[in-house]
Amino acid sequence: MSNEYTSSEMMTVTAAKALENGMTCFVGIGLPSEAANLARLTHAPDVVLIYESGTLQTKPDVLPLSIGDGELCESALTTVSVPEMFRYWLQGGKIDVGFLGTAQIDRYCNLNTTLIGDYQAPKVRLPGGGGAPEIATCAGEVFITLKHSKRTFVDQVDFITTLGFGRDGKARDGVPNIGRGPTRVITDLCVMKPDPETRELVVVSLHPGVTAEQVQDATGWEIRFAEQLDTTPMPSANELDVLRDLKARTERKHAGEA
Amino acid sequence: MSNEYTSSEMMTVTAAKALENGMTCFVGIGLPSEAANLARLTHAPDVVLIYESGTLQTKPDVLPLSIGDGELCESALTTVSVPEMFRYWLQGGKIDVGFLGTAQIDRYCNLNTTLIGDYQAPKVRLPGGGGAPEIATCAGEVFITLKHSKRTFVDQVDFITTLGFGRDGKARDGVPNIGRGPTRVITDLCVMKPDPETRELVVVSLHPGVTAEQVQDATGWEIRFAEQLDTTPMPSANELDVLRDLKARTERKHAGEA
Amino acid sequence: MAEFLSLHDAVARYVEDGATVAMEGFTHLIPFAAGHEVIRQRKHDLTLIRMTPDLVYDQLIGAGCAKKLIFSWGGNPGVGSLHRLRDAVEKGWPHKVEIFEHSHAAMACAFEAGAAGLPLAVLRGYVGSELPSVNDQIKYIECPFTGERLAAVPSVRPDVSLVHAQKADRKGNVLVEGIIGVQKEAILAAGKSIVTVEEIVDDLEAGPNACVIPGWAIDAIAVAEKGAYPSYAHGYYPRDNRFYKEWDTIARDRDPFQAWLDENIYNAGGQAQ
Amino acid sequence: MAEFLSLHDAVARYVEDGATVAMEGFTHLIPFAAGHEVIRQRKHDLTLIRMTPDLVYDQLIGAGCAKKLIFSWGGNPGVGSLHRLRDAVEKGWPHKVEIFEHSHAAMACAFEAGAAGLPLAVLRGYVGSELPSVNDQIKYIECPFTGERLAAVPSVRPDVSLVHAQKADRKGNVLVEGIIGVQKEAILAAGKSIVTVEEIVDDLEAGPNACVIPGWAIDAIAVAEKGAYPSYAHGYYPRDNRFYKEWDTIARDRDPFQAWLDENIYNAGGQAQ
Repeated sequence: MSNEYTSSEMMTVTAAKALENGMTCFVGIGLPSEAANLARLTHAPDVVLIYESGTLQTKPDVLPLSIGDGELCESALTTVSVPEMFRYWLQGGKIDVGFLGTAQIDRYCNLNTTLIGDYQAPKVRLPGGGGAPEIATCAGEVFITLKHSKRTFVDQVDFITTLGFGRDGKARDGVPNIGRGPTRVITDLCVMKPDPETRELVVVSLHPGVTAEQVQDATGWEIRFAEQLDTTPMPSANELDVLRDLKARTERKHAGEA
Repeated sequence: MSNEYTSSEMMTVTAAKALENGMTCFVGIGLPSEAANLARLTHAPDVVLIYESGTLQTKPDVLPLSIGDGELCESALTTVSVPEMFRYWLQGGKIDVGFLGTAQIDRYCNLNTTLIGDYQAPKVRLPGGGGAPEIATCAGEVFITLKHSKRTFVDQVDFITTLGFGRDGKARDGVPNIGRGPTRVITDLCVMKPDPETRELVVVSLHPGVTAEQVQDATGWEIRFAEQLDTTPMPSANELDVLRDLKARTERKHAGEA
Repeated sequence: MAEFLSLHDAVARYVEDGATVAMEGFTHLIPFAAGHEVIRQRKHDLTLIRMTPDLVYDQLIGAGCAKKLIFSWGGNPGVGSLHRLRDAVEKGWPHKVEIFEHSHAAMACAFEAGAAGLPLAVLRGYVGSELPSVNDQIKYIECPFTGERLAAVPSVRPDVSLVHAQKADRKGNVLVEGIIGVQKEAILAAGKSIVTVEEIVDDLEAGPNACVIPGWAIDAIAVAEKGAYPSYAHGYYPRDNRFYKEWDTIARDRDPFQAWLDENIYNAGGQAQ
Repeated sequence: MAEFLSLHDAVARYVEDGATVAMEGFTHLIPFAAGHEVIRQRKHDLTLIRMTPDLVYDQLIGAGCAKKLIFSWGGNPGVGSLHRLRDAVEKGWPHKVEIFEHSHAAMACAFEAGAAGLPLAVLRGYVGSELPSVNDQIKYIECPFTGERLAAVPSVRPDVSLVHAQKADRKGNVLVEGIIGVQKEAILAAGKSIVTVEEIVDDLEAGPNACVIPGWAIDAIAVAEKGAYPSYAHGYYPRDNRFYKEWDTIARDRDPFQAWLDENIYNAGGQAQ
């Protein structure tokens, strides 16, 4: 068993630990999917994974490349139509946590997956909102995971695709029937949570070996650190083994298909 | 083979003939169901029968007692949820003809299945609207079948549960996305159609042996007769045989269940 | 997460006096055993919601459990009247029941909207009908794109829903098969839900798009064999059409109805006859 | 009533230049063969609707078929960008494409509302998102019961929808199984519909509540073996994830994309590679 791990592995394991056994989780593709399946294969065997393709309570053996790989349906309890998924299961309030990635995030946890630049004349056109805008408002709470860099952690997102707490941190105040919003952000450097009052992101734990300076250097605004700044627990050997197995199975599967 | 038939049989056979092969028909329980299934077993093998219980394209071997007998599901192409039935199939405009019975009907084909007397203090409480209010407005057209009597054919229905053409015959005028409404009414005495201008019911054919006086005596208003008053074709021996077989099978089935 | 309870305990825990209750099952899978348990526990002042009250609500209304009824077709299918419902509405026996009357389309959409977490359902409905004049729960919205006037009704959001299904697995996942009505919607729209099932199995053996409701979306599961009788359970037993016809005689007058209640509910164990 | 046609004839008859077209299939059962036929017949000025444009619309847009795009997530799933879509939006090549951008929830509800014959869909959506500031198709209604402000979007009502399914029977009834997406809604919402299938069978062998679309609700059925490739058909063949990755290279620049189009569409027979 190895004690060494990459910062990506640290991020995935930490994101996985955020999920508690028995939670219902609406899973975004990519990093969130990797973390959610790792949780299911380690400490949270009864976590319920739901993908927007309509697959309810799915248990894929390998990570899906798309949100609707066959594996998701074959291992699901049942598969419903996409309108039903968004109407009954998400908007209907059956989701404890939405797990999202993003291209840009700002200090108030607003997410941009739409574009860089101006909407009418974009510098870079990104894929768009997909399920995220309503996952972020209808799920009980939201976890976000992405790699830390000045390109992704920006002072002001170019476009609010998906609401965190708005440009002023107050956009959820007084809105009826809205979820709590982002409650933690997990990167390859640290874990952040919104300040309970101002909703501004605060670093609450640094991953082992990471300095506050490194986090500040990778963040596009002057980021706050909690007074009691923890060190994120290291991945266990078992967590790393399970993650590596999962990724290896996934690689083999996706490379082998023709 | 017999040349004799009852007035009920005459009504059912005539109602059945109104359905053309290939039509999609949203079927009310009771007389409409009997007529629609007779059509399917005689001249219209590909008539598509749809019941509000969600059974699409059903081919029951015996007549259902309720709108959701097991027979309907077992012989259906597929069975959908009741919200889907009303939203996608009826409101979505997939139904050519709605086939309805009623407790009361007036000269403008308005139907009352709600109550006799006053709503707040009813003399007789009837079952209510069920699927009829929207069948009558969303289906392409509506056929109505019921027994002819002064109790059922009234000058003014006590309550408009289901729209024919309104108290003045003009209630469909200018309404967007509405079906043509009732196009024929079939009783044990005659066939009626709404006047193309005024929408008032006009007797267009008398069943063999029935006089205009008999129809007037069984109608609660001064009913109009077409200038060219036809005689309804008699049931064929085959139609009567098929109908009697169907009813006998149905009797045996329903009596035998415990 | 669904808890396996006895029907007695499930009803005792989740059905409160004064609650808004939906018992669904469109002709098929009507939750008679659950309804009888509600009568047996003498729950009262209930607001009862059901598209087709059927015999089960005739029994609840006759037994005095109901304060209000929200419905869209209140007959004995293929037979005639629900005499206990009529006696309550026409003569106030055993007490007056306030009714909120809809069309099937509106009720179906209201269940759908309830499951979808919306406060209202929108439909092209009630055109020319006089129902809106006697039910102030029917309102209108204007489409902001076309200007069309569309009917709106409040979504159905019961405090508790009771439905019957064919089977549950050991994790509490439930399969509903055949005429599925608004059962899924009733469960998802409700604050709490009780599902009675014919049996508990190891494997639901359901197709990929079957109507399966996950255990974590259900509060209590109770085994009730023949729990839908005299309605039916597709794959288990047929509808007892004969009993539906006999009910016309039983329920027509108050005394035989009372005798039936005593014999079949109050003095009967815990399982529907 | 569904007519059995060749894919060529179905597209020639029902897909008109300038039409509003939905090709659906959520990751699964994407109608690639049908899309390729539309390109081959050089249809143009189309308004293309699809929740996830995916490779199929990247190809149509790159080939110059599209005038407008209505969508909610325009990436190559798990891989990255749709380069042809980006080239059209960012640089106007081969010509400018106007985009109307939604969330998945809104698009799903808009398909549902289209199937339901309504002019609008109502949802609790877009709260705090800036999408409504760039898409004037997003409006609001007020709930007449609660006063809550809810988002409204126009329903999807395409002139023609194209979907792929596993199989049809000889009467033209179609079974869709697995991830069913918004296929049923796309068909029912459309003025005309074309369904490509893997095969025609005697018996669909479908469960009682399977997603079966009756032949009379479909206009044309065309057999297209591997018609969803490189996406997949549950029970027939898997998704070619490798091709999805390769597409990133093929589509990144205009010349290799043109070469791919020539080889695989214009100079290829009638069946998707």
